[in-house]
Amino acid sequence: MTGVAEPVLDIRNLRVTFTGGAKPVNAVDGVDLSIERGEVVALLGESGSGKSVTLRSILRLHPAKRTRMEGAIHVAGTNVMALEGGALTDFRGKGASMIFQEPMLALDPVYTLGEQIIEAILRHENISTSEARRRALDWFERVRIPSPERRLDTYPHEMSGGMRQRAMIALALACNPKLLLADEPTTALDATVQVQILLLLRDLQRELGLSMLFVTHDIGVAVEVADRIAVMYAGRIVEIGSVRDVIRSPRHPYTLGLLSTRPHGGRLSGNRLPTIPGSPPDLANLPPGCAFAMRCALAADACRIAAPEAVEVGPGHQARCVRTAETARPAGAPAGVSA
Amino acid sequence: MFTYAAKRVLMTMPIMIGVSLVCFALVHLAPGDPLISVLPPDASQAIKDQLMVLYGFDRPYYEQFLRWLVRAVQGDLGTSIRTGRPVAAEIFKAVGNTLMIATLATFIGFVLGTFFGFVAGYFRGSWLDKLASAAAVFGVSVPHYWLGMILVIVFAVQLGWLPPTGAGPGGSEDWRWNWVHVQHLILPAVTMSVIPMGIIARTVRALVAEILSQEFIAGLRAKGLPELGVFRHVVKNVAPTSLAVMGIQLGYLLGGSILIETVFAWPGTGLLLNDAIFQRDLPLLQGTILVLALFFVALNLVVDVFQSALDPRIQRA
Amino acid sequence: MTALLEVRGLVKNFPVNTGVFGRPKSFVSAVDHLDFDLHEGETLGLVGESGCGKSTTARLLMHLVAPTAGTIRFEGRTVGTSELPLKAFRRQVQMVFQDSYASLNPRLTVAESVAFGPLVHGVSRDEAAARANSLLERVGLDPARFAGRFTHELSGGQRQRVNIARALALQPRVLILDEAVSALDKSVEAQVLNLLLDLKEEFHLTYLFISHDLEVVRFMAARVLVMYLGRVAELGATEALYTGSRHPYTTALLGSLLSMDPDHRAESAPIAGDPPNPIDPPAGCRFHTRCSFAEPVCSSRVPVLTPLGSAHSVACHMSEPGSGHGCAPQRAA
Amino acid sequence: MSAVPDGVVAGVAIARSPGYWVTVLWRFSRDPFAVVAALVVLGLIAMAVFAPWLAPQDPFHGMSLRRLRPPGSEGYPLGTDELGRDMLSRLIYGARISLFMGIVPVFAALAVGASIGIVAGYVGGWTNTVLMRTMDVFFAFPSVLLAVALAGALGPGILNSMLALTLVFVPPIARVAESVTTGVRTRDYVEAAKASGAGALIIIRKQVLGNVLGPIFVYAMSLIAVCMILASGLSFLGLGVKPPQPDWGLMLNTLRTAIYTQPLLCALPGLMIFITSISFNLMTDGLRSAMDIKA
Repeated sequence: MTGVAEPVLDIRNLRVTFTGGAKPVNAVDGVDLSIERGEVVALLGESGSGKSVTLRSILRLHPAKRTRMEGAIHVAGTNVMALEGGALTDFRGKGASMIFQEPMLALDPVYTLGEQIIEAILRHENISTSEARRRALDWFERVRIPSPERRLDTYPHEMSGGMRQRAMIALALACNPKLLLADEPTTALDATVQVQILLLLRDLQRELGLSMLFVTHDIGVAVEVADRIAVMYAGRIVEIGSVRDVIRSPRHPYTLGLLSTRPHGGRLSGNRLPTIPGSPPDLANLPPGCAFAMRCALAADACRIAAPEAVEVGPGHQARCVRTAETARPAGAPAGVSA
Repeated sequence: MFTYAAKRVLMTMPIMIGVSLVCFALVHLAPGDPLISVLPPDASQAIKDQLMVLYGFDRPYYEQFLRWLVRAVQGDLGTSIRTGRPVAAEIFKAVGNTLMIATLATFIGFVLGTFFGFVAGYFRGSWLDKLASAAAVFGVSVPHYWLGMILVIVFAVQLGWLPPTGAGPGGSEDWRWNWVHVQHLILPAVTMSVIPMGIIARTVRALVAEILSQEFIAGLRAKGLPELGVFRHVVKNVAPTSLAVMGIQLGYLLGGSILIETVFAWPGTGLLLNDAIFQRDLPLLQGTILVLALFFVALNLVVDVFQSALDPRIQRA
Repeated sequence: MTALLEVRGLVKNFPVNTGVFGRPKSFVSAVDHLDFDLHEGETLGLVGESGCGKSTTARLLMHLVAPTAGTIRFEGRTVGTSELPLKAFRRQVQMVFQDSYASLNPRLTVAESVAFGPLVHGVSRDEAAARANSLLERVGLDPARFAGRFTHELSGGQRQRVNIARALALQPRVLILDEAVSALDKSVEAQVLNLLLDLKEEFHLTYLFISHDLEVVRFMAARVLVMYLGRVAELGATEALYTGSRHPYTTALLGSLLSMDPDHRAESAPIAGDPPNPIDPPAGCRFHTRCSFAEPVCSSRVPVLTPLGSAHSVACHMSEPGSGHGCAPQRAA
Repeated sequence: MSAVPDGVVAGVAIARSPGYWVTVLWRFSRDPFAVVAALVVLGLIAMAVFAPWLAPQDPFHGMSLRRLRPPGSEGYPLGTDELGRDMLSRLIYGARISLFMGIVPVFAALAVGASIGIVAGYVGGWTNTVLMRTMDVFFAFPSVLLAVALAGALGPGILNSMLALTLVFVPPIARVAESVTTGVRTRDYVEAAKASGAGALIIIRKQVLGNVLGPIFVYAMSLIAVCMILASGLSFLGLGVKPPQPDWGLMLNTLRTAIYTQPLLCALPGLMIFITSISFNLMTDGLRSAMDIKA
């Protein structure tokens, strides 16, 4: 036993390149991230920012032939990049497991939910089928599925969206994984159902002391579940810090922009939303410097030459920006955003 | 489930009636005198008229059709002009013979086809895919009657391993399940199997590739299933459609056996059809086509109901 | 304000599950007795969860699906009759679809898609092309670069701009925006919302803004109509409704909004369960199965849309005088 | 994809992207199997067209003294048939009727079937039910059976068997056309076109056809191989081409008696049918994957 607790997840300089197309696509471009035991980190970003790719890398779900992965990933001491064959499949579902965005697509349509959960349990535990079924039923009760006994024998398409996602959560937790990965688990759900699932995840997380990496594009969702938020843009984490720091005093111009473009509250007549101009860069054709520079009002020459290093802007709060001095509050209106 | 089957049966009724109508009309498309094959060229008009009345050819078409239909429903397909025997009995015997090679051919085709299909779908883009796909393209491209001839040349004429034609000693009248007879099955069945092999291989390849690209495959891997476990799921997803294709292929072989049976002189429905056409034996022609088409319709129905029972996604209300 | 578009008693049932003899056994009750007015120059928000009939309403208004019952009047003339033939109506009312990719023909260039409407209405080829180019310019797409492109070469935001240009090509007075920004990233969504505000001013447009996102509706709309399982739950001026909702469903929907404040996270879910299946919806008030105030009357009688003030009405037994619900006000003497 | 300037509209120089079919052709050209197959098909068609110039001898003139010479005989590189006619010349001339009978019925069926299917798919409702249930009746016959039955009923001959084959291929093409059209009809862009006030004919012409003709055409192309095999099969049975016309299927039939004496000779006409049908199949496969732009 060492004094310092080992992080549950430790990612060092992860790079993921998809080589299947005409040009290699740099989906993840040097990500460092660690999650402590019992901690929830939200990976926040828009489509194409590399957040889901990062998440799937942890289970090595990308097709090996068309993907180049570099860097180091450790989950509770296990070197994930070195796992092969049976060791890799042992790790998946047990070391780390995953909740998908669309349970309708992520569950096999021709097997019942019970069969799919029992299959996962039997894969990792040496117990009888009836024991596994009891365990599955127990998980159905814990994710608060009404009449769980009956629901175990239904097919995915026979359930409503919220119930399917609960079943997906039961499946992911069935083998007591050390790390839970969630890929936009509430995006496909209605607002009234989304809250229920978020609360369920938070309760289970507290109860079981889960460590969780939660990918989302919705800041509100991230605020609701996370201890820390990591903001991704064009394959890099541009800002990371506690929820309070990132939401109340964002220091990267992209985070600032993202927070202010959200319509909230009513609109006074004639008001327009602040926007980030332009659109995200082409991942097959990234500029040499900061990928956000071409949309950034604060961009200087230095931004376009080399990718900025992470700057410590507070305790545990970092931003990959050379102009963090300018983004510090209380400078009135948030900078880096054109109205 | 039962409602679904009942609904399907009901939906099939108009098709069956349409099929009967087509079978009936088909024969009346035929130019020339329907009695040409039984009458001597110098037959008197009186005899001609007498026979016309006997076979019912003198009545209006709709009446002929209705009479024919009513009798067909009762299992009476008329009398063969050429042999004078009941058409139903002739067809019954021939259907049995055709069913024998068609079933064997479908089985061989299904086994090989699913194998090639899975290999090609799993290793899409690799040389294994190219090889398996080549086998599939061969299956759907080769003129099977020609392939039959080639096989006869190689295995019967050159190597002398298998008999070239026929159904063995005593023909189909004296069929036994022994090697002397069974070896007559091999060449026709293998020849016939290339078409279902090709079609099933192509279908399975496309299905496997499509299923492997779905998100739930990532879901299965994420929960730690090894490739063999994932494969089991792929099989269960592919099964309903590929079994349905197999069933329909059996129907195609039954109806399309004429070319193979001609090459191998196999005494099945195809040979019967061939005789009926060239001897202008209209009742026999009509009856054979009707039985084969209705068989195909019924088979489609069974396949459909079976598929819906197998696939939980299909609404069975 | 005059009502530009009046919707009265709109009903749409989709048959499902035909029986043995082809008779439908059950219906999806997608829209059930919908009444509302759209006033000239306003933005009316239409909110609700999946399956509440928002998109069906949009398609009914455009007559893309035939209503089971009900009438739609434009400037007092009944649509689809000799008073106002469909083609003339569709020149006045246009629609932007949610799926920006599926709503553009993959075989046509951007300019061809935009020019299609004017050509159909007899505008000359040159005039239509010129109109397409100027609209593309107006929605922020340089025609020199974009007019000759195909759908798959554009980003989601660019495609939705093309769809907006296409809808404007007939110079309509009303635009139905069916989840027009829902599929876009937040930063792009803001750009498109601003564009919609600018266009409304410039072309004096009236919007029916359909969305599941309450924040966006609050930003865009002056009045909001809340739908639940095909029926109107509540209708009112945006701020009045957002701050003083009277229907338990509206309250629950607003309560499901995430706080954005790390110190005030959600404590409990405002309502449990998923929206019920619109096939065979609950009898009486369709919300009673999820409502914590439900009483026997709620499951037996359909609540009437009751006016509460000048511009606020609600379909709830608790607000309907003499409805028999314990919380209902007494009937006025 | 490079943008090429494509003129000026309303004072704006428009950069136009290469169209769909240009892209398809470019993708097709990168598939070696498909390109080789397409070249073989072109070669066969050229052979049929230029048969009189290519054939070394008269395909109808036979010498009973030189019957059934094996391939490689002097003056007869591919031997002679059962009536002593030059095989090479007959195979070259055979391409004319064989290709004609393999291709023309499919195109005739394409015209009829696509019209039926597109109308049924776009109009829907009762029109669809009546048209498609009628097609189902013909679909209830296995294709070989229907072709043989029709050809048998109509009597042997090129015209009759082509008519029979056309009738065989109308229902499957109509079915594919109907399902593709139904799929396109419910797409949002067709709804948008309706919402702009366009009538059915304009929508079919401008919005639907461009998206359905491609898949229907590719499906019809894939039927050419089937039609080749069926047409030759009919001739092989004696229901198609009548002697002494040179046709591969008929040659296969008449040479059957020589199976024991000259097996190689008998195999030649079938080989031609095989080469033609596999080339059409590979070409169609290539075209289909070239049109699947998403991949």
